[in-house]
Amino acid sequence: MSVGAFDQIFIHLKQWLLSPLAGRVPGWLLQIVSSLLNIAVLLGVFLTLFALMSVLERKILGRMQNRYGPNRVGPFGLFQPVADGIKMLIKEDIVPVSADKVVHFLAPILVAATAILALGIIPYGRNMTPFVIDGGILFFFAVGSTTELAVFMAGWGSNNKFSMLGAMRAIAQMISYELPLIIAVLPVVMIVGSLNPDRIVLAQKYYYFGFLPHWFVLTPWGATAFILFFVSGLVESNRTPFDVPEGESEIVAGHMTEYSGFKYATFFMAEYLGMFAVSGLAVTMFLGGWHPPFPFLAFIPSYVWFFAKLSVLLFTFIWVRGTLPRIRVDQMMNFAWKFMLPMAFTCVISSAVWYYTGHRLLAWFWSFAVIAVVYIVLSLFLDTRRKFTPRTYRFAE
Amino acid sequence: MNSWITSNVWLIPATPVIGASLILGFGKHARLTAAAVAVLGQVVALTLSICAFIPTLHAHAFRVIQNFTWFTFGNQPLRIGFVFDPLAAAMTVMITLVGLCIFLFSIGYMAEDKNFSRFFAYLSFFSGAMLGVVVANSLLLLFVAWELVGLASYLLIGFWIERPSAAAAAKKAFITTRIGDMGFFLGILWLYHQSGTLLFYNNGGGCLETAGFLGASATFIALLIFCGAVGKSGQFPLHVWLPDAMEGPTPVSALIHAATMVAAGVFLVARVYPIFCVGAVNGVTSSLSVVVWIGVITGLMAALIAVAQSDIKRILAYSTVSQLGLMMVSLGVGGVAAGIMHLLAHGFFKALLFLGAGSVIHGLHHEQDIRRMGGLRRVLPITFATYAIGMMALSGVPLLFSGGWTKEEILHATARWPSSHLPYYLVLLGVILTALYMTRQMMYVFFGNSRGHATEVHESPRVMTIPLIVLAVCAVAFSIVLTPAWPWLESYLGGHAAEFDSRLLFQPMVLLSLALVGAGIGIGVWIYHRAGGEIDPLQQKSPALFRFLENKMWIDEIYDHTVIVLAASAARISDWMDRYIWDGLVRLIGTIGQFFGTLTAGTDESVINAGVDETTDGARGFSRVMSRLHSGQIQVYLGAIGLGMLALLLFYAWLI
Amino acid sequence: MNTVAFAIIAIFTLTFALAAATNPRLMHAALSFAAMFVGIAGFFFLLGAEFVGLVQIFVYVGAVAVLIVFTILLTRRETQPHHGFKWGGVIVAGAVFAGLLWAIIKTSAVSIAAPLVKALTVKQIGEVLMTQYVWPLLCVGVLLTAALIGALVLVMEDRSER
Amino acid sequence: MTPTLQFFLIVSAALFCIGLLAALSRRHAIFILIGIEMMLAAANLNFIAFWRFGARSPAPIGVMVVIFSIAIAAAEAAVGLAMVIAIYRHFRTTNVDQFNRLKG
Repeated sequence: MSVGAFDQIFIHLKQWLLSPLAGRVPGWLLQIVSSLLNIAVLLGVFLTLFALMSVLERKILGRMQNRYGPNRVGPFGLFQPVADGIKMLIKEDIVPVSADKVVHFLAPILVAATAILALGIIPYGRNMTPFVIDGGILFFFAVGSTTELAVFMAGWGSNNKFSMLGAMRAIAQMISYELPLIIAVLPVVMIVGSLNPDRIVLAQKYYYFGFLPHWFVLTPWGATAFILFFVSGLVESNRTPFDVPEGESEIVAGHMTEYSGFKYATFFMAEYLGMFAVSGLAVTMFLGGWHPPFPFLAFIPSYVWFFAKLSVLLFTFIWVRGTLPRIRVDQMMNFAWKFMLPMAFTCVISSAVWYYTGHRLLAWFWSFAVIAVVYIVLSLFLDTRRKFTPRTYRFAE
Repeated sequence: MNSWITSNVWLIPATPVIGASLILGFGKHARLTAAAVAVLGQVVALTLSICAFIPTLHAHAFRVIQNFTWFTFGNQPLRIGFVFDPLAAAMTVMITLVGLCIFLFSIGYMAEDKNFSRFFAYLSFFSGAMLGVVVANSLLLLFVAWELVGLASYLLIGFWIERPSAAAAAKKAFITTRIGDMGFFLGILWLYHQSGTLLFYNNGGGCLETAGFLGASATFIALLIFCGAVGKSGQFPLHVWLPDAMEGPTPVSALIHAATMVAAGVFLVARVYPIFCVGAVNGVTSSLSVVVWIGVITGLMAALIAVAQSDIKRILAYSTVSQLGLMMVSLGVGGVAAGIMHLLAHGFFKALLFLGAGSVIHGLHHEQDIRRMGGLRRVLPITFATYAIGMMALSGVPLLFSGGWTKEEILHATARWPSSHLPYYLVLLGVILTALYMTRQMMYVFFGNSRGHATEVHESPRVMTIPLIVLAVCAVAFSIVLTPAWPWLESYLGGHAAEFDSRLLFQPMVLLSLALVGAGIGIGVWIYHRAGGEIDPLQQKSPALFRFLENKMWIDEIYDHTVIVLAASAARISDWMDRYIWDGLVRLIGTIGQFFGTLTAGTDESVINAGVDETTDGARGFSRVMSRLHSGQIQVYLGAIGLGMLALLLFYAWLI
Repeated sequence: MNTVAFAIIAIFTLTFALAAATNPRLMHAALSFAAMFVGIAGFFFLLGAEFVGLVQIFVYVGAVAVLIVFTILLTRRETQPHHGFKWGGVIVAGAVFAGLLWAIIKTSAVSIAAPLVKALTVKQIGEVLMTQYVWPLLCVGVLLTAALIGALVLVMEDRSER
Repeated sequence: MTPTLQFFLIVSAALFCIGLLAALSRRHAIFILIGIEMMLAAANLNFIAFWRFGARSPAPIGVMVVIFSIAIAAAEAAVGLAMVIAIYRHFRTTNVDQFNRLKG
């Protein structure tokens, strides 16, 4: 693989920027500066992406519903987010009287912070991981699990029935789907033998027969785990069809009901950033990170590949949102605990099978067999033709 | 010479058993699956047994055995195994083929039954166990399979458990056969004691190969084993269960109580024949003569009873009994091959007859009384034709039908029996009677004008008629390998080459049997040609005899008034002893115990308790003081812990 | 690892700990409890045990804190309010702290600087966990399962009471 | 200069005592649990500190102990909070002063 100049251009840029400081200031200061640089770039890139995404989503949804999306502000309405941003900024920031001021204030910050932190460990290109942590994946999930607390704070802080209900729902579904999310990652971690994202990406750099990429999504367990991971990701970022927490028709806007102006914008942004983070992790884990799908395409810079894959996933997010209706709470819970979790465990087992039958065609067959058997058995046990359990609002009482 | 399957012959019985367990696994709602699995299992078993059958043709005295140690107690390994020889081969093919036909038939016959799948599970289970009996190379293994067969038959007789009569019949069958099996088991024990092994063939070490050393005890062992055969094959003293077993569904009667299981007794005798032959003086031993006489009595008696029965299935049942008697006779007089040949032929045509009866019953909506049938030959043409073939075969019309040749072989053998000629004549009589009652049945069922509700009669569906046709073809075609002109099967079973000799085709015996059969049929036609109404012509002539036969010679009643009464009274006596003698003793001991109890109790109260009370009082007072400390508030406890920790800290500090 | 970071983390942690211990508003106390655990995780990072720090955040901030706030939520409707403070506890705690402090100061053996060591990778931990500590691991698994079931059984409200 | 083991010990001691304080002087049952968790955290901090400063053994024993203690603490928290809820259902209060059924 030839490391082209374009591929490393950002690295060189950063080094060039840091070069005047080098030697003059103590090491720790240099370190801090470089990480600040990373953070700045990260924020810049992803906020831009967020702006772009927000308008593109509206446009794509519009196309899906046979109408033009926003097309007035700027060329193709591309400046729509700017307009929205300004609107949000100059809106009055209302804080309810009976609200718990501090918590109410802290919640959006915490949400956004966690989302941004989670973005920190994803390798965006060759040597382009902002923060290399040995337990990067664990870091991701540790930070992600903090979101629940933030959401709860939002719900509690704005002392409001709907907010509380929304927060409850959000936390319930996040906790329920966090298990499949994490356990679906385990197979990859087990096979690679490391929690380090860079290692995981590097483990997928080979090609079967020279052209078939060695991505984990191309193995039976990998494919299953990827699907599970993607669905759980949908839930984790409260996207349709799992947007129960902010289902307008049921509870006004969930935990964001009492938020207005910039805080609301922050929530909005945090949701999108979370989406980016989950998709990025999915790309890293299953879709071979920044590796090109075919060896002869290696001349295209690695980060391009990463963002290409990322945008495919994001488009899928939007597509799903444009396609599927909202799902009922209890059905969602049933699905999590009765189907997703066992399937995730099955993925672990089948990856173990794969590992111990030596990654050959036989291994492929066996690990597939394991998954197939469990899938069939599961679908026999909880056949959806029988109605799900009568709906009970555990968290609404 | 021995292919893969002959050395893994255990697969043949294993297949249906696996099928049965699968069916039970699927649950009662998977009806189609159940039938499919059962039939598939039969097909596989049939293919396997044919594959195993082929190599046995090429070699004379072919025999493959595979033995292994089941378990070891003390230093004695208990070895069991499987054997595959012409006898087993012929039996397996017959059982699987007939079984397949009957399975197919019962798909149609049991179509409306709610326990369809359970039925097929039992059926497959039975066929597996039966095959196990056939291929067992150890008397113990054979006994196990034998009991499993018995269990299957019990389950299937009582299949319509909601009918009290069926339940009673099942119980009767089970218990009656148990009586025989008890003897069988004693025989096994005795044999093991004598020969030290239960393997039939073990390269010269098996109990059959060393049967010569058994000596005088061989007679008794043989007789004890024969008890088992008597029980299973419904021979004279223990035949009472077989007619009642007709309470089960007709396919069951066809498979178990006509074709296979009841033949197991004959098969058993043939299998352990060497033990019967120990110390034979020109082919006659006391045990064998017992077999002969039992067979003769059974055959004749059953034939007589069959003449006066009015239930279509019961008639067939009694004919089965008498045919089994015939086989026993032929075994007894030394015509082993003849007996087995008759067993095989009988398997085909009796299954055919039963299925025909089943088809008739099905067509008449479960009407079984022949007096209410009649004129069905127009309504049920296929059934009629096949049934006629079966009837011919059973009554032994020579030259063309399989039954004829085998019967003649048996007659030959019986005629050659040195010790007495009475069995021969009695068998001849039996032949006439057989022809007679079959004719009677035919006249009643298919000829004359229809009585009873012949209105909504319908021919059975294809799935039922095709097995009939197949079996009919078998019953005819089978005769080819049976002709004395080319006694292929006989030599195959005997293990010597067969040579064609057309002179043997026509012998006096042919004419004789022709005459007998003709006589039988003729009498039948003459008596019953205008059979009609409730009154049987025979009944008009001699009511007493007819009633005597109709009530099966009152054998059940005799048992009721002898055996059952004895058992009951014995039970009553033991009950009385239990009540008054043993119980009294127990009570006496009890009172003594009570006396001592009161004694010790007194001392307890006055002496020991006082001391204990004092101590407990002290303890209670102390604890009352201590329990002041327990505020029940967790934080106080926590604080105490903290202070304790502080104290420890200071203590250590002081130590340093 | 330098003293500045240590001081910052220590102040952060102890402040939030005190807040958690004394704040009369339950929810704030619980949240500062969570924050305190972030601080402790920071200590772990400082001490070169990233894995444990991450696990700490994962378990406490992600799970235990949520549990606690949920419990607070479910037990909100109090029959009688109970504010007020037991000063006995303060005295005991203070005494214990004094004792410990004195002991720590007094022992000179603990005033040592950290030796330079290479970082502990997750891989090492995993290997040790899977070889040497596999039985304890299994036992902990069983314990967690038992705790899960026990907790469920405890809070399972029987429909009869409603 | 870099912080010595002493600092860490002092911090964890302070943490421990704050936990003790919470457990002893708050009336709300949940606070007792919070205090216990704090004390456990202090203990964990000690373990890690000693592991870091003490003589290195091939097996990271301190880390192991902390991992297990975290797991056990989680279990303890789950059961404890469940008990709090159960008690609340029964007494309609979480004031530990009311729970003196065991008073002798």
